[in-house]
Amino acid sequence: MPKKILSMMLLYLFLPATVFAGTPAKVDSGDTAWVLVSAALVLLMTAPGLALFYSGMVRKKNVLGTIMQSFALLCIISIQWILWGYSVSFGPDKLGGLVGGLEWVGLKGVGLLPNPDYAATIPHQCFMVYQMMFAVITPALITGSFAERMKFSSFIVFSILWTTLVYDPIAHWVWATGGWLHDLGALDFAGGTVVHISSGVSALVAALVIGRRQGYMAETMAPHSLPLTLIGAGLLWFGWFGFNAGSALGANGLAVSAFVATNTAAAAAALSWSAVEWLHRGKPTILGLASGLVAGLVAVTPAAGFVGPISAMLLGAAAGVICYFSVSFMKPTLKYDDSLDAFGVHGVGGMWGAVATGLFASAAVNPAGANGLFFGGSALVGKQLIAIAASAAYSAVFTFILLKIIDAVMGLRVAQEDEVMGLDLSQHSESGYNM
Amino acid sequence: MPKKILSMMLLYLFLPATVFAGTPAKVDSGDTAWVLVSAALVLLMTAPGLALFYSGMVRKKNVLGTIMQSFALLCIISIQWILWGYSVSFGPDKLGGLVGGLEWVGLKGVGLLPNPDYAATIPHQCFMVYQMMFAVITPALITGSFAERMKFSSFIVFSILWTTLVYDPIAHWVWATGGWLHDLGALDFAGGTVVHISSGVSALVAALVIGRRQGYMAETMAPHSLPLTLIGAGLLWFGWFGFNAGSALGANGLAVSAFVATNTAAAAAALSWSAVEWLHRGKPTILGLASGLVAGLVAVTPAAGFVGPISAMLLGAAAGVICYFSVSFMKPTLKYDDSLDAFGVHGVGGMWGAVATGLFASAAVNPAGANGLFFGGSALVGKQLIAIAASAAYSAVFTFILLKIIDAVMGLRVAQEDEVMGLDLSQHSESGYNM
Amino acid sequence: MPKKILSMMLLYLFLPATVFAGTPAKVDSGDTAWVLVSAALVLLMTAPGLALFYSGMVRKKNVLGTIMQSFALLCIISIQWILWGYSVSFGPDKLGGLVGGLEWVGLKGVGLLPNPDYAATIPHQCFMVYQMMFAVITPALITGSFAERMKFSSFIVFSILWTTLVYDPIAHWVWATGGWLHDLGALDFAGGTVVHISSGVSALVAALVIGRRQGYMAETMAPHSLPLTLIGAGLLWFGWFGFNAGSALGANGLAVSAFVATNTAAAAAALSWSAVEWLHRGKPTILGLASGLVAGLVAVTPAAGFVGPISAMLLGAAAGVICYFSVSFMKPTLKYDDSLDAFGVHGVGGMWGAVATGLFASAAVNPAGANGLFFGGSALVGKQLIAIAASAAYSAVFTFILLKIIDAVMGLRVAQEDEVMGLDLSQHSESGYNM
Amino acid sequence: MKKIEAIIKPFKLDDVKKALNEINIEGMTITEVKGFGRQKGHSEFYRGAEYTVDFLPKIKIEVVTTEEMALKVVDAIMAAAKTGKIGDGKIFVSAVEDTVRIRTGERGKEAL
Amino acid sequence: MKKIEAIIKPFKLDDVKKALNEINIEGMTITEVKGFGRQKGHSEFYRGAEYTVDFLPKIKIEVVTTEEMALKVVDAIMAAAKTGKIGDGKIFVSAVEDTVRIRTGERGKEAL
Amino acid sequence: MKKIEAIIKPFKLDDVKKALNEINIEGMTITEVKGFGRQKGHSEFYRGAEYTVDFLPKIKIEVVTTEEMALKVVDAIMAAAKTGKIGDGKIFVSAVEDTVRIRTGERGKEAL
Ligand SMILES: Nc1ncnc2c1ncn2[C@@H]1O[C@H](COP(=O)(O)OP(=O)(O)O)[C@@H](O)[C@H]1O
Ligand SMILES: Nc1ncnc2c1ncn2[C@@H]1O[C@H](COP(=O)(O)OP(=O)(O)O)[C@@H](O)[C@H]1O
Ligand SMILES: Nc1ncnc2c1ncn2[C@@H]1O[C@H](COP(=O)(O)OP(=O)(O)O)[C@@H](O)[C@H]1O
Repeated sequence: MPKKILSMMLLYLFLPATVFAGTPAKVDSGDTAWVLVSAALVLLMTAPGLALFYSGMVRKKNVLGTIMQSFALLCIISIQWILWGYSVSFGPDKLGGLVGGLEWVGLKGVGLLPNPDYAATIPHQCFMVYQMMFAVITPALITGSFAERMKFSSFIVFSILWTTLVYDPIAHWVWATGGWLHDLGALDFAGGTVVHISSGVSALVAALVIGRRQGYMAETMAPHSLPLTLIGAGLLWFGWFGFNAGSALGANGLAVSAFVATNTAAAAAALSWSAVEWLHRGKPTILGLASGLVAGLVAVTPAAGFVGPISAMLLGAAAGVICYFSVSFMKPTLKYDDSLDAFGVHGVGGMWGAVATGLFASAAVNPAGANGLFFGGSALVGKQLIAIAASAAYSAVFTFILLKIIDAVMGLRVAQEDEVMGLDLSQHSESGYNM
Repeated sequence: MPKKILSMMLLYLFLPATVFAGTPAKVDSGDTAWVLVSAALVLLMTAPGLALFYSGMVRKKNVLGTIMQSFALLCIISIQWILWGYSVSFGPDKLGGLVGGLEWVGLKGVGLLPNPDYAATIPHQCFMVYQMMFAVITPALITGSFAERMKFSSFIVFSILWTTLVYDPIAHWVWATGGWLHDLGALDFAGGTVVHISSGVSALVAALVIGRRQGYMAETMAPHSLPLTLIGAGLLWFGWFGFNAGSALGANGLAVSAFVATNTAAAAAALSWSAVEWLHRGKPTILGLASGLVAGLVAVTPAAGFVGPISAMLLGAAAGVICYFSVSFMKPTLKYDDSLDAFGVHGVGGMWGAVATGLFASAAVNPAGANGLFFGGSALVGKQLIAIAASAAYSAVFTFILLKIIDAVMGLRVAQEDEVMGLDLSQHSESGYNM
Repeated sequence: MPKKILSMMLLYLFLPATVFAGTPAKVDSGDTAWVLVSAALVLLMTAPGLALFYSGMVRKKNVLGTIMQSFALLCIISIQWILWGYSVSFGPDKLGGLVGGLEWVGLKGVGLLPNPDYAATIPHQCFMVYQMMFAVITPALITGSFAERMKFSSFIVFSILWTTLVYDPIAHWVWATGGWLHDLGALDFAGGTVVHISSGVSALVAALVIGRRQGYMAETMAPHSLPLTLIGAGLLWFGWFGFNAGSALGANGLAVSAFVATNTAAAAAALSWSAVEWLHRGKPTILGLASGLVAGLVAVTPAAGFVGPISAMLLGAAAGVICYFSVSFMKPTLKYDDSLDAFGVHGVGGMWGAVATGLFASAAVNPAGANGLFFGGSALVGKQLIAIAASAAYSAVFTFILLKIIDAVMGLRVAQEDEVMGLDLSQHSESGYNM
Repeated sequence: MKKIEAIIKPFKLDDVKKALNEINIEGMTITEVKGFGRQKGHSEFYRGAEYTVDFLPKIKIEVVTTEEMALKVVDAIMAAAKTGKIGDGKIFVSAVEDTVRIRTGERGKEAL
Repeated sequence: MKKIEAIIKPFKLDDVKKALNEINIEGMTITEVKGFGRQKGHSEFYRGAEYTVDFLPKIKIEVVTTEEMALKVVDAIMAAAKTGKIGDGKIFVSAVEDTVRIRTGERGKEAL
Repeated sequence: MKKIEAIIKPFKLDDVKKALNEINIEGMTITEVKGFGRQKGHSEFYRGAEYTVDFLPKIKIEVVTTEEMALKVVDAIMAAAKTGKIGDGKIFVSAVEDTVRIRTGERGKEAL
């Protein structure tokens, strides 16, 4: 008897209430296959995709410290999401659209039957784990701005707090049933606001609060291994199909449309960045091409499910040019050290993408969307601007407060000699290469 | 009013006519999931797969220039395909099977409902984007032959023209409704003729027209990083499941059969190449094994959907031996500098694969195919030979003409001192490694 | 006439009897798409995933030799599996649950219709090729223990014999219809016993029989390139979704549940390993984090389809701690040279996972499973212990015998000067890097 | 002629180069080397193993110059490479009998 | 005994090795170095940043030989390494007091 | 002062370092170099091509020390680096005129 009671208690502790295995009638196997693949693809974007993209750009002495940040976030946020993150983001709405309740803490009630509020043809846990991967990559994007100088312990504290206090609420606003930007009608197909603006703006704040690297603009800080960066860029492009086309939450026409828009915008932005660079510098660089393709992927993210291929091409081409200027002129002029251009690419690209969604969206592509300015809809742009302003302001303020508190309590930056020695040795007692 | 008219015009410009979102009744979610995944896999083959496979084999000073060629093609052909390439390849037949019409320029009429002429259970755009990835990788294969010495600007001009004038028509001949080789009954499941013979033969012509690298056969030109090449080889194998099994255009028995044949031929060819090398050189090399597996994948490409596993094994084993000889004896004897063996592996392997399809095809595996010589069908081999001869001759002649014109107009090759300095610095002002 | 007879004979030789193409009614496209993707993902785990994970940890002079072992196994076992391995593993039961019969040699009778004994909604060949990838990776895991010193020729002989005599029978016991551990009711969702215990225990025996590397514990044997190892770790995590969630053999709730458990255990183990290391060494290392995540993936493998997310978290967290101690204390104390910790991570982690399945399994998650100790089932743990003991003992004994025979016949280890020179030059006449 | 060989901390290279250019030294050759000395190394951890690394990355600068300039060169390097912390490095001075410029065949001081 | 140190352009290494073998020099040691001199460097671009690279890759060849051979060695290197363009490099000659062959303990000329 | 330059087989470095520490040599600088000599190289195969590699990896150890110690250093290196097989390497001894410790400005023996 006591044994049975114990096991019942454990059952209650360890298991979400409505977990039932097998395939309930409403689960569609093709949609589930696609969203599972997409979740895996978005994981691949963070580790090793983004980890490589970023780590190839730092100096050799920081290669592991940079990779470590992405990998550590994958682990930490995977746990955070299950314990409370998913509930704070997508749980039953509280405070009139501001935040999710704690009803789903520990995945209580998040089972294997579909939750039609979010996705009617895939298990609820499938939606949950797909969304988890977005929560993982968003703080990882920020790491580009404070690369090569942040204390690992402080980084961890910052990331957990940031995800909980900044990412989770913004995700709720935009994507949760009852979220206020969602109800306002602002469109964000796959995370332009939630992922790129929030991380990009926070990255700028972080770069300013933490300060420039020693030797910035005096010493050479050339990428130590562009082949690593290019492997990362390739994996990012590949994974982004999961990010954007997966956001259709099924293997349907909408997913195909988003897939095509994603590919087209990436290609167009890579070419426009390269073209501008060719004109400006006399030669196109491969880091430029890679930066351009990421800028295109960022910009098309909010728009992917609402625009046709030609719109995606124009939107992407503009993204390449805009981000080139932000990285090549704005940053050197204002002299902040956004080391790997997390703001320059994700922040600026994300804002352009959110605006462009307001211009290029077409209800003919996706009846669940709306018509943008170029297709006769005048209301959308305004909503998009509200979404941009709200998420940027909220991210900036909270990131600033968080960093200032952490700095006061435990310090944000490694000691001067540790920065010279590099993060690999000073934070992790390892060397990237022993050749 | 004017605003509405403007928006209508924009609608017309930016959107394919029959785009409708949502999932029409006939779209199968499992098939769509599989073909979307396959399209992503074939993208991964080019970037970073092939980019790494090739770039590990060049000298350190050309690593970025080599990666850049594959990445640039991904961007350029993605746009070319949407603007006119898909229409030239798969658009309504013109000139009695020679070329597609321009009706689908800008994806006009290429929507989200299935086009039963090509694939009855997936959105037409899904077929389009899957085919796009083939158009991307084909010119990228050629780059192996002129590695380490071609001017980047000339390379771009060549690639756009080659894809439009060589790839697109040959794709039409073989795969389009009404294409003359298609109607003849020549079999090419996933691109032996269209992809590998066309690129391989063009590669040979390019190697001859451009000439040998400085120091060829005198200096050491050992691969600078075989680990890069091996990452590439692994990604190529992985991605090739999308290439071959994806060509079933659905997640069905045929896809499974092609998947098994692909894996088996790759394994058999890697082993046979290694075995011959072991006998010939005294040791098996890992670059040999990797070359062999690619040779097997190439050879099984046209056959994948028409042969059983034991046939695939024999076909693959022969491919490893044949390509070993072409690379180890034919090339040094004839003294052309096909730097990374684009002809030796893709051209020769592709021709063997096309012939082998005529030998090993079995209507018991795929009733939509035909019986090859070993299964009692005597007509197929002849048709295969016609397809080989036509595509090889067409590719050779047009590649020759294109290269000669470009050489006259803008030069094909970098200056002598730029070749010594390397493509990375001379064409892109970047270094691969700053260690 | 003779021609027809010849073709009939060839048909018999080359083709499984019941191969029919097309999609029979019972094949589900979504399930097939998911299992095909999963098969490709498990292939990616071996090559390049595991190849990179391992090769980054060896010294520069052995990078190719280490990659080669994984790639060669992919090729060799792909062929072995088709010729006889699948039949020995999954063929009609012989000897009362000990081994499969030879009825399916050469895939005779293994066609494109589902075999409901194994998977009712996907083609039989789809199941076959998915299982192939498990047979490929298992011997590849062992290579970590004898890294940097085994003769390539002996390695090949050992691998073929080991797969046939050790892996294939154990796979039969656990997964085949009629297998004795299967009938006993021992649970192994995705290969804790079959893959990790068998390979891990064999790895320990191999390390002991082959002996320590020259200079072990005297010279520095630091990993030559942790970025390679991290790329590998990322691909392993990504691919493991195919390994574990693919083992549901369909895109259904069970697959989703296994996907979530897999991700959660990996994250928890990476964090617990890092935490223990932080306490013990003063700093968390990235190789530690990567080792921890693999330990978590190993441990959750047998449990993935039977446990909820919170159970997976606890199981994973324990795995990180247990494997940390086995690697950091047990190995140095006992002084065996399990070079890349194949036993310390896969053997120890696999045993813990099998036990943990007996503790955390819940019939509420998977009615086809059973309740573990913590959920009121007292019988399961005992069965799990029997499965562990049987597979460990069988693997140990046969591995020992095999290695001793091979040693006597052809020698296991490279010559002393070849070990100093490295496997790349001595076994393959190639250098990894020519920078 | 004298050859001045200086072993310095890598991050001081730019400063030393500048200091040398200021005294009109316009030729030098550098090599990545590893130094063992009083400067303590560090430990690295790789799973179970702890390795002590006591060869630290250094840069060796070689300048061949005239006797007159030699002292100036030494002083310039000293001033620029100094941090005051252990491991700043050494400067070695030795004799060079002849110098040839490959391009022109010039010898001796002309060739520097 | 003399030590001849030559800084040459990397792609000339094969030629120099051959030239030395022809005059029966059968031992030498080479090092990858970076040179700063009159030869102009180049710019590299990485996103917003432009870096000037003025340390260029060179190969240093060291040959220790007898006084008699020293001149021949210098001439052989000069002939083989020359392109006539700026940056061809330098040859430095200095005295070596003793040489030991580790394997046999031989000293002096025997050890070369 | 003397400079002792030894070219040794890479896997002997640890032994040599220990041998030098035992005779109280506490400073040295090492460089990865490639050596050409009597030791036969090897062939490498890359697809159709066969390359002969006859520059083999070696480590160069440089120790600057007093005249008195020089012989001891040579002997210690010789004993520790010897395998008795071709390719064990060479030791070269030459004069150094001055040494400076950058950190303190000390000169001559003090600086070693
Ligand atoms: N006797 C020596 N011979 C050659 N190189 C030396 C010698 N002593 C020191 N070095 C080099 O100088 C570097 C700095 O020496 P170290 O003793 O660490 O500090 P410091 O320069 O402050 O005395 C060493 O890393 C080594 O490269
Ligand atoms: N004074 C010097 N000391 C040491 N190395 C030098 C000196 N001058 C030149 N070098 C080396 O010689 C190389 C070639 O010199 P440079 O001035 O560029 O051209 P050139 O050899 O034609 O005069 C330099 O890159 C450098 O490595
Ligand atoms: N004359 C020389 N000048 C400079 N380095 C030399 C000379 N002769 C030999 N070496 C170096 O010593 C190494 C060993 O020489 P080698 O002739 O192979 O064998 P051994 O030392 O047994 O005579 C060579 O690889 C080279 O680095």
